[in-house]
Amino acid sequence: MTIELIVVLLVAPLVGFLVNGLLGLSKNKGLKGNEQLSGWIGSLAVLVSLVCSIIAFASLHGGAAPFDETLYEWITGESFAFNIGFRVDALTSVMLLVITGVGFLIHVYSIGYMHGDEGYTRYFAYLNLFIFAMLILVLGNNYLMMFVGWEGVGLCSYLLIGFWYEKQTATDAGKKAFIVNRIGDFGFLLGMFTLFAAFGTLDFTSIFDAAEADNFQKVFGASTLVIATLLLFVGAIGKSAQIPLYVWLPDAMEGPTPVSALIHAATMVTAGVYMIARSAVLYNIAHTGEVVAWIGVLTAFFAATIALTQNDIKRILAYSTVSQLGYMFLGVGVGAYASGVFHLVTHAFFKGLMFLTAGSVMHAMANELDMRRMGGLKAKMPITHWTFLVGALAIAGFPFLSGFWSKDEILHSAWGSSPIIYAIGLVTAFLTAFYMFRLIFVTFYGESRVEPEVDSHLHESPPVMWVPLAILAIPSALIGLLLGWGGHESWFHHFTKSVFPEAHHEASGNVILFMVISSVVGLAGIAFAWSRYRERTPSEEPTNALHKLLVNKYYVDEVYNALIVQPIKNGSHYLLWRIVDNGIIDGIVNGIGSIIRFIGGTLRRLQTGLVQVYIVSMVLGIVLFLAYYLFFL
Amino acid sequence: MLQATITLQLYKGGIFIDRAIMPTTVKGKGFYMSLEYYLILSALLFTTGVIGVLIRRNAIIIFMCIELMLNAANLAFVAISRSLGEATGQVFVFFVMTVAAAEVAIGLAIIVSVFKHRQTVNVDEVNSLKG
Amino acid sequence: MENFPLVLIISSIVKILIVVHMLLIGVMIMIWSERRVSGWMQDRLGPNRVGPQGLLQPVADGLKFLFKEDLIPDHVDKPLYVLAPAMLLVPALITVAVVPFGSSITVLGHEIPLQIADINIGILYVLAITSLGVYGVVLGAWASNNKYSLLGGLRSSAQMISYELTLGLGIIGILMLTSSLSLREIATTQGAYPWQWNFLIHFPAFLAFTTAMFAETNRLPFDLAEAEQELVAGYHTEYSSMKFAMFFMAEYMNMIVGSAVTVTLFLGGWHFFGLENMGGPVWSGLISFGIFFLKTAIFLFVFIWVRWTLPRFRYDQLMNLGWKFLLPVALSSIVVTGILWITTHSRLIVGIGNVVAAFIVVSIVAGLLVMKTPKPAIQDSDNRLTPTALDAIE
Amino acid sequence: MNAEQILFILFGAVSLIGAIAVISFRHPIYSALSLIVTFFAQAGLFVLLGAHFVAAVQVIVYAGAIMVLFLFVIMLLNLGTLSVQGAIGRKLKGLAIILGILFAAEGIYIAMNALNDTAVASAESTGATITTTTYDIGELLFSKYLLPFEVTSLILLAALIGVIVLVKREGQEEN
Repeated sequence: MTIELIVVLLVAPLVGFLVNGLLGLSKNKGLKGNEQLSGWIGSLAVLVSLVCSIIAFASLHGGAAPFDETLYEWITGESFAFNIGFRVDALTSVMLLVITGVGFLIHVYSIGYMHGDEGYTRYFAYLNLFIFAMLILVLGNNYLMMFVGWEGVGLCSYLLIGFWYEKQTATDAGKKAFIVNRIGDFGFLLGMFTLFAAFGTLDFTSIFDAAEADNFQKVFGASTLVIATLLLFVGAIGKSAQIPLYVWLPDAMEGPTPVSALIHAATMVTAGVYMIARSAVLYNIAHTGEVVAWIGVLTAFFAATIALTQNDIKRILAYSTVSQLGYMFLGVGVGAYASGVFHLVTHAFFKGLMFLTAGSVMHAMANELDMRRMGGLKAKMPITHWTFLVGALAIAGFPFLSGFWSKDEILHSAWGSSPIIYAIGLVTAFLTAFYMFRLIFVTFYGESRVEPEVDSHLHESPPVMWVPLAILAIPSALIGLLLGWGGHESWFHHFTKSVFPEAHHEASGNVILFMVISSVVGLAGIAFAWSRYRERTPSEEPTNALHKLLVNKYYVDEVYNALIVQPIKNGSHYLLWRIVDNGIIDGIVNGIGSIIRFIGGTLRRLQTGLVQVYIVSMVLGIVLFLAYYLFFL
Repeated sequence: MLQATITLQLYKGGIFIDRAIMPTTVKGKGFYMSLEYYLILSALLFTTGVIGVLIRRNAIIIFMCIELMLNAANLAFVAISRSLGEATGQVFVFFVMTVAAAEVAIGLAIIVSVFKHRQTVNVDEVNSLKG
Repeated sequence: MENFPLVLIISSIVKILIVVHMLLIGVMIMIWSERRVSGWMQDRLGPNRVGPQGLLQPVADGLKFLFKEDLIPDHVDKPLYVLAPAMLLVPALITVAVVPFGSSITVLGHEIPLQIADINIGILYVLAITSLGVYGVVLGAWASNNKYSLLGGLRSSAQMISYELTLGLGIIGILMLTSSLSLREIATTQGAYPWQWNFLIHFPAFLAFTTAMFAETNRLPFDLAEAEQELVAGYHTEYSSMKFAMFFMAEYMNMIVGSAVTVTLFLGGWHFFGLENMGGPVWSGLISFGIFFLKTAIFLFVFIWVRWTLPRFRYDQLMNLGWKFLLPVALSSIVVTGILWITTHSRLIVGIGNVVAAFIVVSIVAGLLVMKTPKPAIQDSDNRLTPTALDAIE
Repeated sequence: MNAEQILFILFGAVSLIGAIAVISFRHPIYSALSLIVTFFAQAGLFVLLGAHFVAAVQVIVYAGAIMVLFLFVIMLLNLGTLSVQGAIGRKLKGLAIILGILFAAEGIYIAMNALNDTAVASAESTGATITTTTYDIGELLFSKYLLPFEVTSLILLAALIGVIVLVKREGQEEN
């Protein structure tokens, strides 16, 4: 593995972004309007990165040493230096494969999906920029570069959620995502500061080595690391939509569906998981994993319950994403870093697949998302149906599909940590299977409730869209089997063993037993959904209090609004605007203006318009200056 | 004891080609006019120009006084150039002259334009810029 | 005194006396020959009563000027009115100081160059002094406090300034090949034979220079400053007696000096087929002086010839000729000479290149002028005189 | 008293008297003529300093071109003496002359102390006074100062265009 490979890997999407950006600015109608051109440029750029990622992965797999090199010093000070440097080890290479692989397929899918959109070129420019930022996030060999990528993906997420900026809801959702993310980023920044204060550097290698060294604990004590890791976890909560900062993710579905698939399901939202996995050494030492695990499992359960009652396909998928992210945090929280990352990988594939399928449905249904107006789509859209079914089975933990392997590993590890967590996780697994198949039965089976005019041109999506679906379906189904066969002795664990430290809680109990339990739970969920929704439409009105609570998402948005948004708005209006801005600041500004006006009015008399008066004063000045220079210096 | 360069060149006229020859022997101060006298003359000329600019109201005469100041500066340049024994000062004189020529052309054109509009070159009457 | 040889002083004084007197006598001869030649050209006799062939006529004229009343009109600005003729005459006189009028004579073992002063910036000196001539005209015109005089003076000064450029630019080609500013140097480097002289190498520049020289002297066909039909007598309308005579003399002196400079610059100076080297150190000097004298005389004849052959230009034609033809030709001559001399180092090629370039430039300018003017410039009295003159009237 | 001193005093006195005359004459034409006299005297000083080329250019440019232009404009505008004395002008006159004297005093002080400057003084002591020829100036101008030289040509071009724009008549307006 050479530096050139990584530079090409990193720069290709940037080039794609620049080219597409310039095309967007171009006044040339032929170039600007050419959808195919920008679409394929964008896809090609990611394809280049994908090839590079595969090469990097292959060389690592072939036994090459992890790459960790500093390119140059970025910011230097008297006592510190921040570098531009890259690190490619097993974890990074897996992330690279996920990002570029899923990313490439979604790019190709977007060519068809975004067909005819006005911002076509802009869309691909943003998408390429996102890939670039995400690559920086995973490639950096220090926290600062990770933070740069972290902010970069946040920016792209904001831009893409608000992609259809004519829509008020879209811009609002973008702003919401941005602001909520800022809270998390604040924590991340503070975490970075803490680390820098403690270690004087932000390089992964140096920090981990120093933290593992014996004398560190004596000098700083573990509390520093506790604070640092918790603060970093705040960042992860924001980025990965955990309780209490998950509220932005469901709203983020206002963006184009491929964006939801790529950014808000497969890659960006998993950055928090990646970050914790990357900092595994610190979390192990600080013993803060339990906090992570608890937040994760609660989020998983909480989001799953909300998903039960939603009727909007993309929202269900969004809450499902939040829930699955909770699983990942549960995994990394209990010390099963490899399992968490493994779930990240499988989830990227099947959730990406499901989002794209939802997009395909939307595409066919003229942007209709409410599944109560669907039904019986299986006949009209067979490929979409089958691919979605694969994804749903995978997420539901159907035996031997990918979700089964990764989720099972996490639950197995959770048992080792705490049976309560395990129990909540198991319930969540049941709920997951239930709401997913509720979605499938209502959408694809039963009577067609499609509006007649929509029904008339209901059709299967074009090849450029369903081919990526089909391709994605294969890894969604099989990747778990390939990577996860053998539980903790699997290939994936073997491959990533060098990166992660030993877990605290050795998983105990019979592996097969756990597998059977979780399979049964998943199948039960599917069966329950089949029994309730095979022939039924979800009711319009909530029937009881619990249902109502769930439909309204526990009133979290309303609570936030009442507790945070309104006080700030009122404070701004009455205190900041009326008193501070109008009274104090305007008073100062106007006062300065009046004073200057008064001075100017007085000084105006000096400007006589007579040139010679000016010259006299000039000469006077010269004489005085010369005199000072000659006689006093 | 005439040692003027001109006469020497007259004598050498038939034979020399490109470079004039100056007396290079210096027997103490006062043999030739030392630098300071030229500089004093330059300062006096410059001051005369300054005073002219300050007390005259005719724009054209003011302009002439500016030329006078430029020339005083030129004199200082040439005097120092000789004192240092190199031609750089004279190159600057050349530049000053070029700029002066351009400035005169523009300045006189402005004066003519002003005269066309206001029928005067009295700077006291051209005071539309007063505050 | 040891640094300042007596010979230098004496020889210089003698040379100055000879040259100044030759100029003054030359003016008289010119006055006579102008009238005789014009008579001859117009198939009449000209002055032939005073002395043999009317040779004493200039003397008679001079006496008449001297004895006329020296009139100073009331309305004139006296100091400038008196100063103006002198300011025209003096530059004409002192220009000649740097013109070499022969090789050199050896007297009593001292080699005396036939030139009052060979200064190393000779040609610049000529240009500098020439440019002063305009003051006499301008001040005379203004001091006369006379509308016609002022118009004549403005015309004249505009004309002189315009043509001075051509005058200066026309000689730069020569300076490039000679790489010296000394007039003696320029004369000696030209060589003995006519085909080595500068007027063949720089033929367009030579024509431009000569034309500009005509314009500088304010003679027909460029005598707009004193166009009788329009301005009575131009800037010297108010002058009479000796002051007028000084204007008159200055004009002829300018002609003579201009011819001498032209001969030095373009016509090989005192060289003529090696004739100037014959005889001993004394004789060769005298012969060279004779050759120079003859060449100047022939050139002066051309001056008279042109005057009585060509009609006067109109003012806009004059300015067009100066700015649109002569100046571009002189400029092209500089560029072509520079490029060809550096690349080929052949005088023949430079000569041919100059002619070709001038031909091209003139064709382009003429073509542009034809395209720009929709109707030929036959405009009559309602056309304003000149911008400057009109302003003066206002 | 050697020749240079005599000539220096002569030329210096002429130029100073000419300069004072420039600001004293009431009529601009006389001022212009005095200025020409000053320029000639300065040309003489330049010759004295061995700067022959500069002297010639001084005469050609200043006396031959710039002052002719001045005279031309004075005649064109037919300017007489300005009869009205400005109100402010009178108050300023005394102040201006005082300032001028102070300025001159400072200038002379600087001039007297110029030789204390080490660089000048050392050159002075070697007595390397040479005549600068056209060749020397040309060599400097076309090598070390080539860029400024080219810039001056741009300045001249700009001035040319500026003048044409400034005094251009709008023919349509007049007709």
